[in-house]
Amino acid sequence: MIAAHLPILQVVVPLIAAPLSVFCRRGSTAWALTFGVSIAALAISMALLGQVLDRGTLSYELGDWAAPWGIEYRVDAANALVLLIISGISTVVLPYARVSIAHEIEPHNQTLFYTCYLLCLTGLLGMVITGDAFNAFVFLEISSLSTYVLVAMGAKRDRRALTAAYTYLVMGTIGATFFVIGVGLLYMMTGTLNMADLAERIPAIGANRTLVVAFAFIVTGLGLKLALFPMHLWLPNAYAFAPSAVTVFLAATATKAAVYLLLRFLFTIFGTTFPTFEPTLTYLLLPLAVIAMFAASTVAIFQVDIKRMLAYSSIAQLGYMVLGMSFATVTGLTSTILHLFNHALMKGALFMALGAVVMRFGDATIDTMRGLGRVMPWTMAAFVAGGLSLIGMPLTVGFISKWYLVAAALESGLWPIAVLVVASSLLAVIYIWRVVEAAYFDDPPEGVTAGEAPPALLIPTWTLIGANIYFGIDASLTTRVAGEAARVLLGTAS
Amino acid sequence: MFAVTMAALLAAMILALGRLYLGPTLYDRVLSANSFGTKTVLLIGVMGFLTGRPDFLDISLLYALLNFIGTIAVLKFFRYRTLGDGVNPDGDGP
Amino acid sequence: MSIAAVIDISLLVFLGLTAFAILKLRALFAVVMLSSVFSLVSAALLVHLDAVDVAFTEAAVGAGISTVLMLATLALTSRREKAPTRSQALPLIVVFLTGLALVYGTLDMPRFGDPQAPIQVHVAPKYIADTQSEIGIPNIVTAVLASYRGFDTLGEVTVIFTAGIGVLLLLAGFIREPEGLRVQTMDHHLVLRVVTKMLIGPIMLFALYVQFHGDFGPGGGFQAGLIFASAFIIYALVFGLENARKAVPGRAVRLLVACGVLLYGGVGFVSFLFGKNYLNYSVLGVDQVAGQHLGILLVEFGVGLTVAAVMVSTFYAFAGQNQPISDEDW
Amino acid sequence: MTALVTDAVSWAFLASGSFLVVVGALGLIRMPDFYTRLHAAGITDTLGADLILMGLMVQAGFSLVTVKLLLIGAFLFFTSPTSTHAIANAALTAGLNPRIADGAGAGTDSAAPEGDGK
Amino acid sequence: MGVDDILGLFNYWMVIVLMMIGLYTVVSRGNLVKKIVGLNIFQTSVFLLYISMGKVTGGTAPILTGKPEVYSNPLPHVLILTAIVVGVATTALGLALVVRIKNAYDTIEEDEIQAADDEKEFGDAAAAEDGRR
Repeated sequence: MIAAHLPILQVVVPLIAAPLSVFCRRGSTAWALTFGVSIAALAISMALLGQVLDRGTLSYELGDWAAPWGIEYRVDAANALVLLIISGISTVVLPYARVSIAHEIEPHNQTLFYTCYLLCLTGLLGMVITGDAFNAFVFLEISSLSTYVLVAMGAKRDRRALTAAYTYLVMGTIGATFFVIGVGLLYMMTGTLNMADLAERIPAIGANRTLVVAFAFIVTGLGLKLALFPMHLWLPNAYAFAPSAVTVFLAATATKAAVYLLLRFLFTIFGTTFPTFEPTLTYLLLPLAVIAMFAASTVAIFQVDIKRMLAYSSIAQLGYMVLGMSFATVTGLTSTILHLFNHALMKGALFMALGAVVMRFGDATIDTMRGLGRVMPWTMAAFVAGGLSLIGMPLTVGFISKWYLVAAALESGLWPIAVLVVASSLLAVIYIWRVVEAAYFDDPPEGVTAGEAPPALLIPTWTLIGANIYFGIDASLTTRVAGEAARVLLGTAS
Repeated sequence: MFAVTMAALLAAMILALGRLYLGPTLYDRVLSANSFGTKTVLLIGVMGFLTGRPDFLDISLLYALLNFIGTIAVLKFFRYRTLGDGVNPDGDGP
Repeated sequence: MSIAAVIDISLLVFLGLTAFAILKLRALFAVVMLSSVFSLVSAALLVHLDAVDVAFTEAAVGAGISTVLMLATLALTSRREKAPTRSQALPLIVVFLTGLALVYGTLDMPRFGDPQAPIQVHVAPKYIADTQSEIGIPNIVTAVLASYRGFDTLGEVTVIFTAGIGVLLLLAGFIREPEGLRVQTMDHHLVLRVVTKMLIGPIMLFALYVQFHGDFGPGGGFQAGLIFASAFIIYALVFGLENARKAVPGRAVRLLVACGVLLYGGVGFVSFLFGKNYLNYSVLGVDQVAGQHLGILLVEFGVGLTVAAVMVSTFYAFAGQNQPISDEDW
Repeated sequence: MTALVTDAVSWAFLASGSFLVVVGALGLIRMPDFYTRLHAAGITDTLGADLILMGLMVQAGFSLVTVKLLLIGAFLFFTSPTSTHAIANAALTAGLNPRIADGAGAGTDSAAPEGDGK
Repeated sequence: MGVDDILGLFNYWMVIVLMMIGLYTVVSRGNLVKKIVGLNIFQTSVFLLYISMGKVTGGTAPILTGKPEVYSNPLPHVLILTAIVVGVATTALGLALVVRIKNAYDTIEEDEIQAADDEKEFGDAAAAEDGRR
């Protein structure tokens, strides 16, 4: 009986747990509730992935009202994978967060912090799983509002977290409102909000100026939400000044959900036959992605604060995803969806390692990292492993996504793009090497005794690194799901 | 007939808005915002009758009740510089 | 040019004037007053566009909550805005291009009020035709809000819950008792105290009327919650925050915020027990219509509870700041 | 026949009510000093509103709508004078003195705390 | 573009003008409270776009009166009731952040905050906010 209600349980379990956590007296009980719910969400998303792989697209009508009238949940290979990423990362982050948050947040705020964390998890899961355009906006807002508060919680360590949260709020709300205008114009021309229904009715209307403007507004709105190159100004400060555990969770999941939503709108709702689909992808998204890869990587090289450096590297990695998407081929989409998964593992591990450094020294600038190879050997080893994966060394997940991206570029005959992808990986080598050199070849400032991070931080970091390497070697599961998702999105499903 | 009343109310609202924009002292602004609210109560009431669905008077009933909250909040804001129970920094009690 | 068109255009011009004045005026206090006027006029326009529930909500928000919150913020920050120093060229270009794109988009739109527009033909007719038979309440907006698209409203309650928790997280740590002399403000305003004491009763009664009348006329959980919270805000303004805290302690409000969302989510879970999909109210009653009635009533009550609790706790958080204000800000 | 009478009566109420509202608004603009504007605003709040509501009540006859109109009238009857009183009290305690003679009076508009001109 | 076309679309054009005034206030002004008010105007005008989409000439409010009548479309009203809640939530959070920024920086003007940050950037790095309290 439960198996039939899995899609709604995925969102409602964390949603109900959020108000329940307000009743918890101490932070630790709130953490226990959050961790239990996160494990349940992971189990549900695994079961959903299983059901999708053998039964194809699932559909769940809320309140038993038929599709275009009521709200409908549609789960296919694409969002099943993203659901797995979000709940998986959340389950790994929580044991890490218990120690890191106890260190960085005032005790009386911790209970409500976990409530906000649960709401962010609910928003992300709800946004990814829904099959209704306006419902996606509502859950997009739930995740955004809780993210603004989570980022602002970093104010105990550095007051700039407040201005970072404020800028993120203003730009995020403008992005969300652009998205609503786009959905409104779509609704005006088709009369329906259900994504599958939209996908049928839009081609029927043909070339229509209102639909073209709706397309532009949705792409701009979601571009702002996923920090596409010219609209990325809010991301570096938000990731740098947020509490470490929050940065880990956001870097690994928040922008991924926005990338998924963009994929869903571009490929399922508008479809490749939409008049402005081809020109936008080749003349707008492709160049922006390439600029993002190079500009963000070069800026990352000159950053003092390592967290900001990794934030800029995230913008570059998002450029890879958008690049894969802009080829509009099965391999291109597979590389994008693969990179969603792999990037979550890479960035999660890197930011966790940095969180351990921040917990020990208060900040993570380049001179704090000096001589860290000896002071915190395990943490730095994890950082190096994550860095290698970011560069795309063989035997790591980074290599798999780079491989598919280059393959997609060559397949579409754009060999200069393939060269650019490899070139930008070299930039990644430079900014990773900068940290490695400071950590292993400089001696630590005097008076700094060897003091490894507590196991509660190390174990989750090394699980992510382990996953990095495992999925680097045996990538059959991820590539199969990503390939299936790409085919579903392109409508050439089996 | 309702249209005539509508026109009169709209004209009155324009004049009230003028005073709100020109108002030299802040109390002029508070006064014009308050009278603007009362006129909206009447406008929505007459509009309900104009469109033949008079049972929308709940909204004007709402405004009749809540309109003076804004006024009280503004006055407390200027008199005591806080909406809570804060003490006046320069200590001149009420 | 019928009367309706004249009213439409004049109210829209009104809004344009107010918005332009808000942009130009640098006195923050006047901007707050103008923004409350802006919501007044937009409520009137919404009534004229037949959106009665939305006008009700806009009026309750504009008159009650947003003015008071902005004033509470102004009480803690400076009153004048500095002249803009950066060049205004780039924002102007960006805004102008967006506006141009939107106008370009309107060219193929169905004309205003066109009965054959796609949205009047595709999904909406079923709501208008089947509400009486399937759900049995006159107010179609409440029927669609609570039942057909009930999950959207659960998302809405979660959004207002997030805002409540967020404001508590951000400001709760900064609430402090006013140091030194405890000034009982507004205690000499005899007229105000008498009238407020007289009006709080009817305001709360009106809130309950709006809550349970939501099925038949304009109204519903969200509007009722706002009006209920306005009654408490008026009491706190006139009789002092301390008495308001004695009446409704902050801790209790914080728990009430959670109860509303739990009630709404819980109603959904009940339909699991009967094997139906989430938020299917037909199982609650003896037949479908009775079940829908009960479901909508419970759900609207959950919304009202959460909204009232969030607004009261937000007002406590803002009004309880008591930051000493340096004079040059003033 | 009675329909004609009620229409005529309600039309009379509405016309006088709206005339008074416009007069009040004009007064709000033309009056020289804050306190005189209080009087002008008072006209619209009290008589202007009541006449228009009376006109609507006559039009609505004996129904729930008339009860609502009575309630609106009652609440306006309580809230308008209170807010006018509150504004006047606040203005007076803040030092805005009414202008006694033409130009000779001490507290003209300028004396009050500057109401944030543009 | 016949007269009825212009008349038919005038409502939308006025709403677009409102949207752009709101967006301009958010983008160009430096005062944090003014930005929130601008955001409010921008969102309210999007609500007006949705509602004026649903209006049918000669239609009445979507509340059944038993008599056969033309009703305006109820769906945009439902969407906007949710969107107004989102607007209120964003305003409340934005204002709470403005209050916290005022506590931390003692100003709510963007350029003054930027100056304080730059000066601190090159000054000592840490000095967390509660050092000030």
